[in-house]
Amino acid sequence: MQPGPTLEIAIDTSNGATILAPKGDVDMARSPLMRKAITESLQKKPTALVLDLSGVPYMDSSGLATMVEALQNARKGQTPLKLCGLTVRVKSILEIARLNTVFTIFENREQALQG
Amino acid sequence: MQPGPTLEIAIDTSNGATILAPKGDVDMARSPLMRKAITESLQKKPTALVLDLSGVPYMDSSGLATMVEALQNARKGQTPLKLCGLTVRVKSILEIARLNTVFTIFENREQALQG
Amino acid sequence: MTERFHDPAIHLQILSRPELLAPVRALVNTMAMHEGLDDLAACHLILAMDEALTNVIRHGYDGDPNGRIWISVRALLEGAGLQVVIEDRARTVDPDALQGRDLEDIRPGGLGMHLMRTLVDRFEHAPRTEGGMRVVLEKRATPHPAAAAT
Amino acid sequence: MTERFHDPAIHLQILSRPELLAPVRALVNTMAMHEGLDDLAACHLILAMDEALTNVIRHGYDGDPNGRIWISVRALLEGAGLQVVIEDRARTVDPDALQGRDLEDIRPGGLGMHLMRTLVDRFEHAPRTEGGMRVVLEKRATPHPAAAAT
Ligand SMILES: Nc1ncnc2c1ncn2[C@@H]1O[C@H](COP(=O)(O)OP(=O)(O)O)[C@@H](O)[C@H]1O
Ligand SMILES: Nc1ncnc2c1ncn2[C@@H]1O[C@H](COP(=O)(O)OP(=O)(O)O)[C@@H](O)[C@H]1O
Repeated sequence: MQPGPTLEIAIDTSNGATILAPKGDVDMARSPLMRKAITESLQKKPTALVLDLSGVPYMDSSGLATMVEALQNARKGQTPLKLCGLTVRVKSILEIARLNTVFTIFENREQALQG
Repeated sequence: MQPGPTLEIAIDTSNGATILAPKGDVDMARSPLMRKAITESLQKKPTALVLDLSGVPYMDSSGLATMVEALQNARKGQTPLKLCGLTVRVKSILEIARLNTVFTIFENREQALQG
Repeated sequence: MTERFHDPAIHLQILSRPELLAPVRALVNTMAMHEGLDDLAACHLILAMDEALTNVIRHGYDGDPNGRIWISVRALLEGAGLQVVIEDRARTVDPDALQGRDLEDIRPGGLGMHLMRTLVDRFEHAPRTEGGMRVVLEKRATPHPAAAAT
Repeated sequence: MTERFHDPAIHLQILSRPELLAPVRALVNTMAMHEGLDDLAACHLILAMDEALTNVIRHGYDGDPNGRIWISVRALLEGAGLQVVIEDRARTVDPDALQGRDLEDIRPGGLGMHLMRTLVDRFEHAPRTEGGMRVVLEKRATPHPAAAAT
């Protein structure tokens, strides 16, 4: 009866690209839900996958691991993976994990779709 | 060494009226700070005292008590007391305490200053 | 009664200090949203809890900052909702004597008892056999469900 | 050591469940801001705590949802800051064996140990004499103050 962890993820498309916009903390309880959404999106072979993180106030190493795995799988399928909309906290977390140079990061969704 | 409770309260004036805009939860730890700011403002005999509560996500009965006391003191000094910018949660709390009809409530600061 | 609840997922012990109300509200608010309460229902539960804690700090422990308060939080088994139990070793009082005031009588203070009774689906206030008081608060996602007995 | 700290203002006991990480983060984040940490410092403390708890849940209790974890939170006496102590009765491990991986080696996972060491001003990981492990995390408002000894 206990409702499980939920992570609302808005899915949009634009010119063949898929944009995933999770809303909420991405932690050990919620990262499997983000992982599932990313895997399903990559299987559909979009022209690009954009993770819009403007609705993510916090992320822990399980969220980072999910994004690193996403990057590796995207590369295998030759799908560009782009991040955008990083909150101050998430930006800082990526920097401390030294992952800020590993990902392609844009200010906002529009720039990610163009870049 | 332990920093005490703080409640940031922005103070503005407009045509002789004073506007107090606290930022944060007004609970047992913080309501004495709001009480102090209100008392000091009323002593200066403004043409009206506006409490802009748009930065208050939550208030408990000590905050409500502070506002009821403010209303009584304002009436004694014939200073109109006006509330505005109530968040959904604070509006609901005022209703449950049946204080929503006791106070003069406006949508926003501009309407409070005109009304 | 026990079979109506999950294990208490969280037990807290706090000192009787007003500055600890905000952190405890943040914890219970997050659990409440996770357990399916909507924003206002979560707000009403944490307000009822806040009023109970404020009374323990102010009236029970008379402002002593080193009193202990125990809070346990668990999910309700039937349908979405949360139970919060607050216990202290402060003054033992007769719950019937704590009626709170009539709301028509507009004056500062004396709102806490009324709010607690109004805000949650179950409110109990009782002396503990070990001394002190116990307050039980329950809030359901859909208030007062008819299916409570199933 | 005790004279360096205020009483633990809050003791928590939680079950080893991922869905309890968010409520505990909300509590400690609120306390951290109250104790004078800025937004990023508070974020870094709760991330370090989150990583420690995640390791206890995943590696210590091997995913058993009924393991117990104790968390105590207290203010630092000298200057603004917070101490969080996490204890479990799970697997006892040699802290020296938990080095984490080199960050240059980009792959999913293995970041937790590195993050904990980087994010706080004091990080200790030690077996408890009663069994299980203890993690101590401290974060100051002004990191590494020279006046720590006064
Ligand atoms: N835990 C308690 N211990 C002793 N007395 C209490 C306790 N809780 C409430 N009371 C008494 O009940 C009265 C009504 O409480 P309440 O409605 O919360 O209003 P307030 O606290 O603003 O006076 C209090 O004034 C106090 O005398
Ligand atoms: N509390 C613990 N109990 C047992 N083993 C642990 C514990 N914490 C960490 N470890 C071990 O240390 C390794 C490194 O931990 P960490 O850097 O957090 O990465 P990850 O958990 O992603 O593998 C883990 O894979 C695990 O083998």
